[in-house]
Amino acid sequence: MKEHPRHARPHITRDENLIFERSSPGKCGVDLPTPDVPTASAADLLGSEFYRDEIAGFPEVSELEVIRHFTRLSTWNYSVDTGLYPLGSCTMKYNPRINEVVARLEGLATDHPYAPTELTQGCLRVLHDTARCLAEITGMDAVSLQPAAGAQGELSGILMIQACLADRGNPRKYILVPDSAHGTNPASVTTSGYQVRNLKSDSHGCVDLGELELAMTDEVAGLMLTNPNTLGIFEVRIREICELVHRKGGLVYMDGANMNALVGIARPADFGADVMHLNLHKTFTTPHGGGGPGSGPVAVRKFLEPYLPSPIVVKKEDGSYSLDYNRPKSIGRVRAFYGNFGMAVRALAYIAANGSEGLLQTTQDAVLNANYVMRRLQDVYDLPYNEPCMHECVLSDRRQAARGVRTMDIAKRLIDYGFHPYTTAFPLIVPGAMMIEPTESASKEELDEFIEAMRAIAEEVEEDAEFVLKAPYTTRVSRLDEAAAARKPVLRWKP
Amino acid sequence: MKEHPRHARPHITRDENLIFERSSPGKCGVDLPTPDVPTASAADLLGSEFYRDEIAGFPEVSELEVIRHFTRLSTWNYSVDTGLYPLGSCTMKYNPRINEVVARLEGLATDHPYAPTELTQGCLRVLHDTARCLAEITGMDAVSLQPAAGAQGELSGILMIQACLADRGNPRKYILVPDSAHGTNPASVTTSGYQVRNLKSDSHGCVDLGELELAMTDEVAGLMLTNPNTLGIFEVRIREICELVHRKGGLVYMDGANMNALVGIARPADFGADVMHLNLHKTFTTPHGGGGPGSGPVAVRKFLEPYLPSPIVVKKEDGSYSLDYNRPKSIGRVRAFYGNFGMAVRALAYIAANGSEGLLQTTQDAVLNANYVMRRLQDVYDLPYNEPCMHECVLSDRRQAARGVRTMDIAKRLIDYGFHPYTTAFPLIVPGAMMIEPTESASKEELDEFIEAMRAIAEEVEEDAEFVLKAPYTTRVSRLDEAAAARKPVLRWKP
Amino acid sequence: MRYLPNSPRDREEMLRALGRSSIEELFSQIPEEVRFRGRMNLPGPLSEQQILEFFKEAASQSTREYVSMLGAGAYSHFRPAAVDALLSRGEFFTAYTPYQAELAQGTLQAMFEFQTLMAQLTGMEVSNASLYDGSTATTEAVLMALRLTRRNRVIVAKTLHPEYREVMATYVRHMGTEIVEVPYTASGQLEIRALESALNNETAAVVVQSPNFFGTIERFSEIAELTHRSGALLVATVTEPLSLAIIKPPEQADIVCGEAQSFGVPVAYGGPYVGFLATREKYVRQMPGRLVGQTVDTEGRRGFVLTLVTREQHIRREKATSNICTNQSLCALAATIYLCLLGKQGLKALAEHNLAMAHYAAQRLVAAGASIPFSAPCFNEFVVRTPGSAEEVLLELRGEKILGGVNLARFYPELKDHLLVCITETVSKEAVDRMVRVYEGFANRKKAGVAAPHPVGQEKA
Amino acid sequence: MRYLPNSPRDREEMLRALGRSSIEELFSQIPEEVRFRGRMNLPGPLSEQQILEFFKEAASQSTREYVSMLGAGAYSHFRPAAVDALLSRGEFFTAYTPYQAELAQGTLQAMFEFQTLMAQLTGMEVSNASLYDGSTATTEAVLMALRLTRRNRVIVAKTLHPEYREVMATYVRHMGTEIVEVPYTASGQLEIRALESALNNETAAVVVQSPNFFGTIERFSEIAELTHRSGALLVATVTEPLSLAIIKPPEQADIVCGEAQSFGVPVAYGGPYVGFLATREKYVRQMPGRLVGQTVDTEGRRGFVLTLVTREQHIRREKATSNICTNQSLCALAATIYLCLLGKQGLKALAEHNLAMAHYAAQRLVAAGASIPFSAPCFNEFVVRTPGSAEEVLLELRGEKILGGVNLARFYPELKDHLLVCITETVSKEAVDRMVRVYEGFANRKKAGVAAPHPVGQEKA
Ligand SMILES: Cc1ncc(COP(=O)(O)O)c(C=O)c1O
Ligand SMILES: Cc1ncc(COP(=O)(O)O)c(C=O)c1O
Repeated sequence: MKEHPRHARPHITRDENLIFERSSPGKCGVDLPTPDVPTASAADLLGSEFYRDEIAGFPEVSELEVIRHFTRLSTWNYSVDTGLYPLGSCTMKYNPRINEVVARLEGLATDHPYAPTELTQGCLRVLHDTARCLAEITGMDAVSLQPAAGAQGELSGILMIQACLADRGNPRKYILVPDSAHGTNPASVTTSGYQVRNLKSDSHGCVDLGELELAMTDEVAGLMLTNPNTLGIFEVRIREICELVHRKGGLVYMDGANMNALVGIARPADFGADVMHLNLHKTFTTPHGGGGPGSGPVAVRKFLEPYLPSPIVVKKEDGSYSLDYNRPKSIGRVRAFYGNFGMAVRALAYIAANGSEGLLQTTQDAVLNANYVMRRLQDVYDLPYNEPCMHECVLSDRRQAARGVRTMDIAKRLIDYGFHPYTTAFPLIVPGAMMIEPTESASKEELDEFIEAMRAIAEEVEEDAEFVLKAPYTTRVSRLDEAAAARKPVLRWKP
Repeated sequence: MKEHPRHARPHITRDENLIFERSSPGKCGVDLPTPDVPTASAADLLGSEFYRDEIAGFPEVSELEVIRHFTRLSTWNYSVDTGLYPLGSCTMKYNPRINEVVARLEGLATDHPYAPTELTQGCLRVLHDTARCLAEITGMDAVSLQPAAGAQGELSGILMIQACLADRGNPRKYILVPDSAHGTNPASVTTSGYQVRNLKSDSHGCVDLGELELAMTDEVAGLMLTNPNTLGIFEVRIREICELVHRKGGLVYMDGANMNALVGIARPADFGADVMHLNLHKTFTTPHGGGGPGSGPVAVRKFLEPYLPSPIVVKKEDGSYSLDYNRPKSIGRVRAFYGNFGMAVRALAYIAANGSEGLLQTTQDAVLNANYVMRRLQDVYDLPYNEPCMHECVLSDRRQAARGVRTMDIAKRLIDYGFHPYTTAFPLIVPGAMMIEPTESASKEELDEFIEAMRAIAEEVEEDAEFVLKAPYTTRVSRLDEAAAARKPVLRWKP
Repeated sequence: MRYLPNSPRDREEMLRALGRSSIEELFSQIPEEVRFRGRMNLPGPLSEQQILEFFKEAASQSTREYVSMLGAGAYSHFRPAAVDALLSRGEFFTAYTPYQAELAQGTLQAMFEFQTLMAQLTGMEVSNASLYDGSTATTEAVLMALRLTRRNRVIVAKTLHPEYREVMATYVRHMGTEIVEVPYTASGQLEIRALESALNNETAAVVVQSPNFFGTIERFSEIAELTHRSGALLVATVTEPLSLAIIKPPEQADIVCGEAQSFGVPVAYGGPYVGFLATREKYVRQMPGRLVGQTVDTEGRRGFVLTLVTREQHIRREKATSNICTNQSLCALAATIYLCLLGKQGLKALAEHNLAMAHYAAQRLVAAGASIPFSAPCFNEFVVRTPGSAEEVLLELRGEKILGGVNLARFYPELKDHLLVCITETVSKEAVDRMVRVYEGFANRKKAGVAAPHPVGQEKA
Repeated sequence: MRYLPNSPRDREEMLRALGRSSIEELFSQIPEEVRFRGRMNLPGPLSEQQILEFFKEAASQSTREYVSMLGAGAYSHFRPAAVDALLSRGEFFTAYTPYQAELAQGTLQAMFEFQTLMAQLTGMEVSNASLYDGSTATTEAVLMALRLTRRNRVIVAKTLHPEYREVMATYVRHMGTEIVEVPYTASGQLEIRALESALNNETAAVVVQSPNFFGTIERFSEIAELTHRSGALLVATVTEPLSLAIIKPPEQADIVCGEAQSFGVPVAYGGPYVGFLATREKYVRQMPGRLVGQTVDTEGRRGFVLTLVTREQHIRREKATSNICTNQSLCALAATIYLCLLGKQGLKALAEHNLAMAHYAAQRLVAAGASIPFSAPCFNEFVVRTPGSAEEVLLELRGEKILGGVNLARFYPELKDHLLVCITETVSKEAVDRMVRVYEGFANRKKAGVAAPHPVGQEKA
């Protein structure tokens, strides 16, 4: 094994079995008071038909063991708090600590969704203000915070297009999705009942207007577009694209996952998008939580407002807030209650911390960082689309693949240098993609370290490709066998 | 390097320089609002005589970098949350999470010490109740929570002895301190103005009554005793010892650092101690914090109450609480305000969580664990005093020393097995001491792993002593040169 | 700006390295006509202190001084301090979805434990790693049943949470799926005869919640038998999974899904929560959502990875089993920590506590002159018929700082003057007794034929 | 009991391994006459929920609804959320003193940074890693000066925090150390002439606080010159170290010590806080408390260790420079995090904010008819003479939910009707204006010769 890279050193961690393997009968991590009411036994109250005596296999451990268990587990995770997390399309930016504090305030964290609205004005105000801010940022007219994540925002948006076109007479059959799109785009289209028509990108990685012209028939309900697209490239002909779709009676859905490139710079409503979602867990600093909870608000132009999921928060003339359920054209509910409220609290705190100037500076830093990385790596890694990038850049493993080293191998070796890998899974139009999104939360210092690591790995590939193929070397488990996991799935512990 | 031991595996950590080395001009981790009052410039208000323009060398970093800096640093620490921490005499037990919550409640965490007592009844009540509980546990009559840690409790206690004996006519000159005592004992005696007279232990590691009889002259103010002593052995002749000291006109100070062995089992006041301190950061679960804050309440019998540090919290007839400053015989203040209040909150929460039964069970578990370790290791490590132990046991490196491996080397090797070492520094009466205090917070499972590790190291010493001498192998820094650090001290960063 | 780690000097150096003279140049490809040149009308910039003040003010306009007897899919349970202490570790809450397994063993192992715990609780063989919430989990279960049976008709108990039914309707509308609702009986349970006659060989799924929206426990044996006899799948929804600690799980079902918010996730005005979906092993390849599986590394050490990813959108795109990507991982972690803390004994004791409290409250209410319309056993939630107008009872309870329940007329017009009351361990006996006194007042006035006095200083709800 | 990780079965197995049949046997060596066989009269056992309820009740009997203008050695400053988030990492708060350096590099590097920051702030060469609090730090500085000079006489400014003077008296009483107090002038500063005449060649130390207890800033040049001329050491105490961001540090002093609570440590009814002690390199071997030093590992990598431990009790025992062992490490860590967050610019801006607010308040008070007795410049704290009885002013302010200051008569009988008022960034302009209106009322009534009305529902302080 080669010497450890400069910025990362292994250190002891405690091993830890599954919690079930720590269990021992009679232990418990809580003590409960005996209820101060006359109690009949549960077995009697429920009767033998319903009464369950025990949950077989359930763990029995003390509070301390729970603390140790999850503390130990946590130390095997990489996180934004640990270092640069340049996962393309994921916008892994800093999650401010004050957000966590305000989201946990008694009142905000404890109000019940069915408490009388007169008594929950604080929560309603947060929902209302957050929606208003997002409308301002996107240029849209109305926002629903109900969708639980980006994919659900997509579904809601497509369902609104469907409802609107149905009202206009014909919901049509297809949605166009560029071949560079994120996987949720086609999946959401299917879920909505539309069929996907793939749209091939042009040689700049952008929408091919000619193709679009051809594809945009009167069976097509609209275009689902990501801008900047998943290559990090701004669709410079966006106005024309939207106009074309509109002219053909379609609507434009914009996947707003990449809004970190646009906040304060360009507003989707201004360039023709009709409906879009935002990922509060990307652009607006709500923590990703190891895979959620997120929040995927949908924003729409005025004419789509009647179709928003129900209910919506309204501000009454007297300045108070309430919930409007009387929305006959609404697509209905996409989930219970009003959305991932706790994420709205955090997003609003983030927006307010920055103000307009702060958000603009943030976007500028994000774009500057991505361009810096792209330009400083393009001599050692292939740059398939040599365009100025926005918030992220996409390189490829073309040169290294010649030596048998693929994007995933380089990613794994990056781990040994102390960095989380970039995104390897897409965009599909770039074989062996290396999708790098530093976000504004990377300092130049950290980027230089990252660039240095990437360059060092490129050298390693030249010198000893075999070595790179077996990375990582410095983690408590070495490369894991994903194929074996899928072949004979073990999805739970058994005694 | 040998294979990694079973319970510990190294994993990548990010390196991190000093915060000063991360600094770059113009960055800042806070944004402050401009004051909404008409402002004169600070330079004008203060004048050039007083005005400071900048703090040279001060860091300039963003909030994110602060989070990353200290998160990374933290991952290089071992802690109770990570695993067994069997440091003898330190009582590294579990720090309950609810304690941290209640200590941070607005009101408790924010009241000012000079706010009117009518308005701070909550804080006063916590101080009062904590003191009352500690009196109940020790059997003493009165308690002051003012001392900031054990050592200051010792000093306060000795000063009370001095004041009391002075009132009786002669403060006397010496305090007897057994040779097994913790370092703070003699140091506190000196600080109080007394001189230390060392008392040799007998062959059982206990106070030698004959020696005591001889030493306890009329120049001696009293005996400073730890029970169980630092070998973990209960002074079985404690009654006689105290009676002897009393008969000779002296008083008995008890170092209560080892109360984790006695709570619910024996009360110092009942066996003759006149004054003692407690370490809330040992016995009563306030977190050790990497070296404090602690809290070292002093508890006294009735006749010493007038000498307690001033002020004390009193409960008035109407049930309200106030501070009594009118204490003419008090030794005075030992620190500003009323002590480490936040630690009292935590200790009270711990006591209330357990109740009498819980505390007794806790003591029993602590003693059971220590005996279990002692008995399962005594065949491979020397047991200098083969007595039943209380909450800790003391082994020695005698057998391993023959191969050139000392207690500190074994301790360092233990790190590679994923455990924090035991205490190596004392008691001085055991050369090469290995002082092991598992506390009640070790499960049998974890103790078995620890015992297995200790036994494995004993084998390693036999097979390859050289190898053990260079441990640890799995930490991000290998053994550090303490001698060099002391020779030419570098105590701060310089540009 | 305090969150940004680049200094002005850093920015200059980077621009220089890019051969650019201003940051504007980096945006020059964007056509001017779509550039936004204004100042966004947003709050801020605010200092941290100001942010705290703003949200403290908002938090004060809340029901935090009230005792809540509201349930209906969102349950107030005490959250042990250890839950938040562990969730707040940056390694957990600031990590991404565990795509790079070697750097995410913490999240992965915890999710594997979550899957195991949910399988144990529900009596199913496998569970996924979370879905958005109970409503979408139920909907996904239905979609899964449609795929598995290739049928297009769903029978739903009217006692399934009304908002869950709405969500399901939104998702299936475009498919022309027929949804048939089955009414409830006087016991507050599913009307078995109605189910029987509704079932046919077009039916893909029968969806039954238990404890149902009225808090009553359903009899699954007969339901399952009928369902399976017609070749449909039985979907059991659970909104109060604490019940599973003392109530037999619907093992006869094919899919058990629902909401796990009760397990250490705050009520938080409706979200984020944590949906779950558990099923039989044979259906695993039609499951929606992420799955964590056990595997080995190159040296044979146990480790965990995301698995069966070919079901998912990032691989299968338009053919995926669901469009879900980001799920509710941190909430699932909260549930995992919570369940480990309570464990076998604690969860049972807590469930018994809830049952005892709710039972006590129901008994006292009856004694006070209210009536309990449904006769089947309940867990911690039950329906009460108010002695007098439900609105007025609620209003007077509000005067007592009690949120006295959900007015069922909102969802079931036929249940005018019925409240859905939930009593968990966060409601003290003293509060129950105070509630009962209000009912007594109404009952007495009703007997005496007097109208309720209008509570002072309270407007009508 | 939820904290205990051993199950009944574990206990049995361990007893069996020990050849014991009951746990009682493990205590058999303890003579029966000293065994406690009773049940301790203690609260509990309480569930976590009950503990929370108990302390919430206590917390409600507090001044949390009040604006505090109290300082006097304990300062209310806003604490950025990052401070507690980082302190709450178990690796920090549940670790012991870093005796095993290889497993404690986190704590050690942070302490090294603390030492550096305090040295930079105070203008000294070295700082230790914390002491209990400002009062004991000042006392330890005096003890250090006594050792260094081998003299036994200390001159103390009367404007040193009164409780610090009390602590010093407690510690030196037995040594027969003469303590001479030097009065203050009409400017609120040390009376230099009195110092001059008090100084002699027996004097070990001169102790001066700045900003002093009245909030006024001391002139150190002359004090230092006089002090050093007589061979004594100058000890400068700082209780509000935020002042050092815009006020020149007492570089002329030999020891700068005090309290760093202002830096991210909560007011918490007086503790835990964090004492500090900085000095010149040449005195380092007489310093009390822990020191962290830089060193290298066997492969030359930088690392940190506790160093110069031969000064300390665990090595030197009765000859140690202090008896201190456990210090205030976590509070020092809080200060380190806080100072890194604010940094060079933030700390300065905050100090300027405090200065501006206090200056504004003082000006407005004068305009309202109060007087400011001391003429020297202040930082965020100043003395005001109340127009009427100080008790009554405070009481009326309490009616406004304002804690209006510390009544100085308590410590300085000559300063009847004088309040020590502290205005930090936690006090809004609105609150200051409200305070001023109360003063105006008193001033007007005084002019008109009317007594203050007794505020309703308030007893006298
Ligand atoms: C471009 C793009 N679109 C959509 C999504 C889906 O968002 P979510 O994961 O919140 O459902 C993502 C992120 O995963 C994305 O990167
Ligand atoms: C036996 C004994 N006495 C006294 C002390 C001193 O207590 P503290 O560190 O709280 O000053 C300790 C702990 O360090 C100890 O173990």
